[in-house]
Amino acid sequence: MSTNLSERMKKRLPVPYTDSLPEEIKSNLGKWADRKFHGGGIIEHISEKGDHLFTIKVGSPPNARFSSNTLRVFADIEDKFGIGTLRFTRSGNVEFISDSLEKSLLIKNEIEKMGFHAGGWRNSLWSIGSCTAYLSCTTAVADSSSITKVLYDQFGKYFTDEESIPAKLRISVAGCPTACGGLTSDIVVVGHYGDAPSFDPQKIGLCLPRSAKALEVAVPEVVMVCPMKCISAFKKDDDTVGIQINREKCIACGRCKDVCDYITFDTTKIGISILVGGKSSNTGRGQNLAMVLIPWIPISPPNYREVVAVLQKIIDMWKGNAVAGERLADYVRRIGLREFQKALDIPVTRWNNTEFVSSEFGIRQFPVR
Amino acid sequence: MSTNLSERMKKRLPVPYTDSLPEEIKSNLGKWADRKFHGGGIIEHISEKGDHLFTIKVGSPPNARFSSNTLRVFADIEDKFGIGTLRFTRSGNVEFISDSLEKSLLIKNEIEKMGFHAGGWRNSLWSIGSCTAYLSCTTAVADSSSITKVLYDQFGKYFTDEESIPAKLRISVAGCPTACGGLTSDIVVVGHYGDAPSFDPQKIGLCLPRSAKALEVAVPEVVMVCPMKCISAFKKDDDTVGIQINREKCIACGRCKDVCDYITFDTTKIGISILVGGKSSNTGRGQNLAMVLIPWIPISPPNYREVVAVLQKIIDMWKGNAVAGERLADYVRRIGLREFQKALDIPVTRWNNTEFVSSEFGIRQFPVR
Amino acid sequence: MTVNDKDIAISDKGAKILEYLESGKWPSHVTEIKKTKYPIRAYSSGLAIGETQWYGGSAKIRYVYTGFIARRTKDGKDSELHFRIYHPSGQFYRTEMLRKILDFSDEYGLGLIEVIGQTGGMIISMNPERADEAIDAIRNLGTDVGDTGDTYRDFASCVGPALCEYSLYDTLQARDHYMTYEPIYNNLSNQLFPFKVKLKFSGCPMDCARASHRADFGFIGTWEGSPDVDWGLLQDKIRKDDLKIERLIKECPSGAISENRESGGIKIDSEKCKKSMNCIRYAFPAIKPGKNRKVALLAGGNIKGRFGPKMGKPVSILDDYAQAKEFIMKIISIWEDGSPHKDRIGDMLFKSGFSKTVEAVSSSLPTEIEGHPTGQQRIIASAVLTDEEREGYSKWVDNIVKEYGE
Amino acid sequence: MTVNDKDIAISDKGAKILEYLESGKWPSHVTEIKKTKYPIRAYSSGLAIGETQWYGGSAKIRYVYTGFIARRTKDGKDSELHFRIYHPSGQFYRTEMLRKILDFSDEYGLGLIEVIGQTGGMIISMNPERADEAIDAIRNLGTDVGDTGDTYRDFASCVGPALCEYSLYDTLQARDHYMTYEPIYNNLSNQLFPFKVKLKFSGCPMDCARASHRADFGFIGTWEGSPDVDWGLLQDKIRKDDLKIERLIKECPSGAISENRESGGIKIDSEKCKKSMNCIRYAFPAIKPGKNRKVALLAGGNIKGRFGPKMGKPVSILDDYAQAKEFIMKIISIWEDGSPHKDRIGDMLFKSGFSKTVEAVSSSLPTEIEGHPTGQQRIIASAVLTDEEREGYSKWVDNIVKEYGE
Ligand code: SRM
Ligand code: SRM
Ligand code: SRM
Ligand code: SRM
Ligand code: SF4
Ligand code: SF4
Ligand code: SF4
Ligand code: SF4
Ligand code: SF4
Ligand code: SF4
Ligand code: SF4
Ligand code: SF4
Repeated sequence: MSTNLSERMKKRLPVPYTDSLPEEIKSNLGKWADRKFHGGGIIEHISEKGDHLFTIKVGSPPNARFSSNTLRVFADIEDKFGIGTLRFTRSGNVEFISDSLEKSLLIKNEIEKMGFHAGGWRNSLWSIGSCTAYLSCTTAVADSSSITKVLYDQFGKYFTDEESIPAKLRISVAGCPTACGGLTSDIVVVGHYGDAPSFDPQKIGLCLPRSAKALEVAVPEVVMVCPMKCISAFKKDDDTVGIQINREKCIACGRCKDVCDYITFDTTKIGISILVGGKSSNTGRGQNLAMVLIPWIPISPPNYREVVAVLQKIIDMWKGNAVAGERLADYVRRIGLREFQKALDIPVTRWNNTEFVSSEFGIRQFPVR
Repeated sequence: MSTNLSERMKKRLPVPYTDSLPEEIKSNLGKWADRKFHGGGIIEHISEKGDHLFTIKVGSPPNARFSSNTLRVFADIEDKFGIGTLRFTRSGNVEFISDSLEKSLLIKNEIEKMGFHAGGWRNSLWSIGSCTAYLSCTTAVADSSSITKVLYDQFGKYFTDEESIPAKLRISVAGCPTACGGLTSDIVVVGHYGDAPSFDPQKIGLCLPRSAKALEVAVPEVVMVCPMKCISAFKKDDDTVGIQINREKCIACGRCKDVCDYITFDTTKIGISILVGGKSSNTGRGQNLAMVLIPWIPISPPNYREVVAVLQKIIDMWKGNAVAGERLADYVRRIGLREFQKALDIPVTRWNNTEFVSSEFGIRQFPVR
Repeated sequence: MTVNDKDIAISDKGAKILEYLESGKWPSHVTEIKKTKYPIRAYSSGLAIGETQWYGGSAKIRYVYTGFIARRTKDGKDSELHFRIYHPSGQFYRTEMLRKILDFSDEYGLGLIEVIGQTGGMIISMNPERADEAIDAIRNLGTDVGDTGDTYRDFASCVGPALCEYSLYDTLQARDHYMTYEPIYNNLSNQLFPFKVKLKFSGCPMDCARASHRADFGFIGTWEGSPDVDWGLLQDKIRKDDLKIERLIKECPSGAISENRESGGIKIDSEKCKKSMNCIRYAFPAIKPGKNRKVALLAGGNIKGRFGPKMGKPVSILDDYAQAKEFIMKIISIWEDGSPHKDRIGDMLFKSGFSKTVEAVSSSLPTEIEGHPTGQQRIIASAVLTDEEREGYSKWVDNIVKEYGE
Repeated sequence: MTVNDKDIAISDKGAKILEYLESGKWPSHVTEIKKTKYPIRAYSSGLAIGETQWYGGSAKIRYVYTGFIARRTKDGKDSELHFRIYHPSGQFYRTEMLRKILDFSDEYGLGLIEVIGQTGGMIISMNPERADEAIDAIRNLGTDVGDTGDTYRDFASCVGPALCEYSLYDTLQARDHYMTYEPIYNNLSNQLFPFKVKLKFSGCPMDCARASHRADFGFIGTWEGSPDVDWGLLQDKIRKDDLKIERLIKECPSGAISENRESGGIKIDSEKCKKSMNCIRYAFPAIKPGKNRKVALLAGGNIKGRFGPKMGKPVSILDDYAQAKEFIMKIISIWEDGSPHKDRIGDMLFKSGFSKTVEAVSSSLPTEIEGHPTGQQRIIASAVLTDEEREGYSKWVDNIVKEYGE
């Protein structure tokens, strides 16, 4: 280790990025003039200089988790048939790069032998993004990785183009309402408690100031983070601090648990919510955050039959009714979430009902039906 | 005066309202079943009991200002031909009430002899609302009452149905950006300084704390009210308080002057802004605040030729292009303010350009043209 | 120019302007004012100089703190004082009563009246010397001064049931009800709020009282479901060619009306109707507001405040206007607690987040109002469900699971 | 059941679940993990119990404050630690370099890698014992740990010019540029902010980097005017029936495209085009992004924060991505000053009023971005005009006055 401490605090960044590029790309930077989609995950990139490169997109295991073993075999394959360069996509897939269609097909063949699949461009399932969840996350409610595995088993057919869909489909699965994958996917599956928290009366003290005097100068963090102001701290008779949770107002967001491990939830009420209509691309109707289609359904690991069935139902509805090229997000917005819910016969409660936005002053004022 | 002080602080309210109603109305409260518009400001109200009452709407002078003299004559006319009851409308007009069409026409005749006009229902100019301005207001910039007079002289033809317009038209004139008439009229004319304020360095002290020590505990009101945070207070060498005004950020809203008479503006730059597209009624496209069509034009009292010409231009454009029954506000929203501006060839600057609303997160993100 | 010359120049210019303002077809405020004791010099020199001549003044009225405004001119030569007086709800005056007010205005004032201000008061220009005794005189007439300062202002209502066939609730009684509601009534003289508070009452979505924008709390009559159709009358009108179905359909802004040969020619989709009143005003009384009457409660409207103009935003659909009292009191107490001077209630709601604040105190209100059905949907992934809700969703999902085999 | 029995039951149940997760067609994370030293018991018992087994842990890495996360299981039996490592922009690896990383992972870690996380880091599970020395080892490979804590996180860019024909600016260089910008670079180890800060760079409106939602500051390539049409190529495509004009017109969401027989079959209204890329992806390379290239700057996106999910909102249209530096630093300093822990930048903007705050510090930015042309117009009646602006309006009004006679 460096003996100079301030040196150790300085980060070593992998810049400039051009150092990591193979010559074939460096010399064509910004010069890509056209591309052809050959299906099965293969894109041919044609540069204005006349060069051709082929990328092969390979789907990752859930949470993009690989053993060093597997990646080493990937490197070998790439060295044999490619240009000696791999990349990881923004969405967790692996791209092999080669300089001919023939070699690309050989790469595809190799990875398929290993049990992997190539696919996922244009009108197909591009990826199912999963967060870490039970693999190392402290705030996970449901295990997104295993849900993702089951969903991929079922919907892999849309990735490999075995079955067609009207447009790009992007699914995200998150273990808790933090939703590390974000809300701009066509379908977002989010694990949550479905119930208000309690706490371990002994251990909760570890998240609170020792003496009630501290309350005079500061609000304990676990109180402060609650967006609904459900948690209040008070002075106990022995001058230590206690808290109370107002269960009526809670939305089970888990922010309190984010900052204190001794907040606990009744795990028998765990479920997942399903949101639809998100996208970040400006195509069609443009960007949109996903909206709550159904706020809660139970889950049954390890086959998660409820999640699989509901997602299949959603996709079938979309397949059956969308215009060609219309993303699920655009379709839902075209017909309206309400209509979509009606068509699926989903019960509507305060949780998946139309909501106000905090400062939507000035819209048409008489919405009573 | 009452000798009991707390008694004097108690208000004497004119309740219940039924005490002020004539029998003809009291007995028909809530029983009006139909109405007929006879033109010229006359409505026939038909009750389910079979009673008929007629109201005659008479336009008021600007700012609804009457001498007691004139009102006394009105009372005489009403006693002669009506049911002995007058009312003042929410928009400052006077309604005579009678029990036959014949008498209504007599009333109309009488008030016309006095120089007044009856009119203003359905597809017509209903009123031009004016605030007090130079008549007694301290923050007035332009004199709304005289502008209103000139506008009425020009547009009275739309009140009396001499000339037709596509739908209801409501105009408001305000002497300053406070806009006491509100922003839900089809056309809103607002006087403003068009420039940032200065202050009288001597007298400004009267609006500030005497000693700079006060700054440690409180922000002077004239500093606090500025929505753009343009005004700052500082300690002067002699321990009194001084202020500075950042002219760059000022929007000439006049809030500083609202709370301090010694804030001054350069009166040569006074002008009026014209907003269009406001309405409070839920008809057509529903309620809307008026939007800035043109942020400033000069004014030339007493004929205010610029204001008159521009408003005539706006009305002509509307008359020529609106669908029957379409209010100016609905028409502007249908074609978009931008198109409206284009059609009138109005220069667009940062002041009448499209604006963001503070929390409009999440709309289509690439509006560059 | 000497000071005197300048004064004369102003005075001449002013006189010419006044003259101009007395010409023209429309009744002139100048002509009216000239018949009164109002110091017209202050107005004409304002016009000549191009600047209002008024500064805040002061007045001696014992133990009365709201309802009048005192002015003096910048040169100190004139002063003026006016009363803002409560109209009875609806602003009806039997001529007898009106004459009493006119006498009052001549005796204690300048004989000049703004018959109704933008807020809703009757503004009577007074003789400052006699203002104190005038208070007692106006009270003897059964009304009072009010409507200024950081307190409840005059409330306003449309003419409603007194003359209007659309009226969906008694707007006049509603105004009386809130003006006399003790916690409000007891505060009419206090200036303890951060800023003013206004309530307005419109009987139907035409919103003749402008309750949607010019009131901190607006009440607007509405209904649930479709407009109410008298099929017989409607067919009559169609037969007589008084009414065109195409126009009905075309003018409905929500696409709720469609043709339907069987039931009288049209069909109205109650889910779609936005209460625009378009069909109603065209086909009245064959089409009327619906029978399931409600009152929409809006909050946060105002013209300026800290963040500029705002439309009021819907809070709830009431069964009865009186249901909003607790809610209003709670909102006001939050506002009173935490807001700086000149922040209107809408500003406070804007800063703290409208729905958050409103939801926190809306327990006393009936059904929550629904938003626009345009994508403004819930995006918060988590929820605390009741056992009932949980069961509902579980049942639904069981069916789906069955449909897709296990 | 004794404690031991319970443990065994959990372990059995866990094993069955793992087995299930290794079946099925898609590559299994469990199969991968089983090839590594990762304590799979922690995962399987989590699945069996239905609860994550991880609590926050602690680690000893000297003078390194961001970039790793330590965990321990609730029962104290296992611990884990992972590094979040900076990818080079674009995430390209020559196999030689990749093998070095794999060796590193085997030597100092568990041989398990999440190749790219949602933010953009490479997550390598470590052996906690060797974490300290591993820091030096990873640095020797030319990269480092980063991307945790209340500081700048890993920035992310789409593949941009390295492979994509749509790319409107160099997203990879942009990421390098901001990561190495001194005021940012110097803070990568400090946890002094109220919460995390993320920047994301997408080369075009497809937004493959999700810069519109998952970044406090998003940069998205765009252009001014119409898409760029190669008319010859377009006619070729039409002639060959590769392309249908009707589809082009139908798929344009802004109605900007219309038929035009003269000029190559279509006409594009530059004022209307919303940069949806629909025509471009369909007709490429006959239709390409426009030539007047710009970068849209968005602010305030995030997933949770205090007020829940937010889309980033457009702030400005830059000529060059580097133009946003001053603006970003100013916004961050306001946020740093006044925000409580766990308020993201979007929360601060939400609370303080987006446009107010943004306008106050946007002087360093070029043209202000335009909003939706839907009625969201200026409603503030007053304005401080420059003499030039005043002249423009005066001239305009003179014409109108002439038109209507004086
Ligand atoms: C590789 C990747 C960028 C990266 O830096 O890693 C990428 C690269 C391209 N994207 Fe993307 N997109 C990538 C993630 C995304 C995402 C983010 C995501 O999925 O999480 C989005 C937006 C998210 C969303 O769902 O809204 C995205 C929205 C698009 C779209 C718009 C699709 C639509 O219908 O809305 C296109 C255009 C299209 O498919 O026609 C597009 C098109 C492209 C193409 C294929 C350009 C084209 O059509 O000619 C780019 C190919 C470059 C190449 O060969 O490497 N890319 N693209 C990402 C691959 C993800 C993966 O592994 O599946
Ligand atoms: C008298 C008055 C209420 C009052 O309490 O004083 C009133 C009373 C009526 N209004 Fe109003 N409106 C009155 C101010 C308003 C206002 C406020 C304003 O103008 O400042 C509005 C909303 C403001 C706006 O511009 O959006 C208003 C929007 C309407 C509308 C909707 C017009 C539209 O096309 O959007 C109607 C319906 C119509 O005209 O077809 C309406 C219709 C009516 C009718 C004529 C009902 C009808 O059509 O059968 C009511 C007649 C009752 C009567 O005979 O006394 N009333 N009405 C107000 C007369 C003002 C005046 O002196 O001109
Ligand atoms: C007299 C009146 C105009 C008129 O001739 O109709 C009026 C006159 C003044 N208004 Fe107003 N406002 C009048 C109705 C309104 C309305 C209309 C309403 O209530 O429906 C509004 C908009 C609605 C609202 O409250 O938002 C209104 C919004 C204001 C404001 C901005 C309040 C805000 O939200 O920020 C101010 C400024 C202030 O109070 O600081 C203001 C201030 C003023 C002052 C007190 C300014 C001043 O100190 O000189 C004006 C006194 C003039 C005077 O003494 O001659 N006036 N003012 C109206 C009251 C008479 C009445 O009781 O009927
Ligand atoms: C590892 C990763 C998920 C993954 O497997 O891809 C992840 C994992 C965690 N995220 Fe995240 N987030 C990850 C990307 C994201 C993203 C995506 C992005 O950056 O584009 C987001 C949404 C974007 C955003 O910032 O808004 C995200 C929004 C959060 C939040 C909510 C932040 C907020 O706005 O309130 C939290 C909660 C917090 O920090 O308090 C959070 C918290 C967490 C914690 C630290 C929770 C905890 O203490 O256990 C998770 C640690 C899991 C672990 O150690 O195993 N994570 N997190 C991602 C980071 C790896 C990487 O560097 O690539
Ligand atoms: S979404 Fe929740 S469970 Fe998943 S990694 Fe993020 S914080 Fe953990
Ligand atoms: S789960 Fe969220 S809403 Fe409920 S108490 Fe915790 S922080 Fe508050
Ligand atoms: S709009 Fe301005 S000038 Fe007119 S009365 Fe109100 S405050 Fe005075
Ligand atoms: S006019 Fe308005 S913006 Fe300008 S300094 Fe005064 S209060 Fe501030
Ligand atoms: S608001 Fe409705 S009820 Fe009241 S007067 Fe106007 S039209 Fe009639
Ligand atoms: S009230 Fe308006 S929205 Fe409702 S049906 Fe009639 S026209 Fe349509
Ligand atoms: S955002 Fe645009 S430039 Fe970047 S990879 Fe996606 S399509 Fe290509
Ligand atoms: S980019 Fe999109 S909006 Fe623009 S012309 Fe093409 S299809 Fe239309």
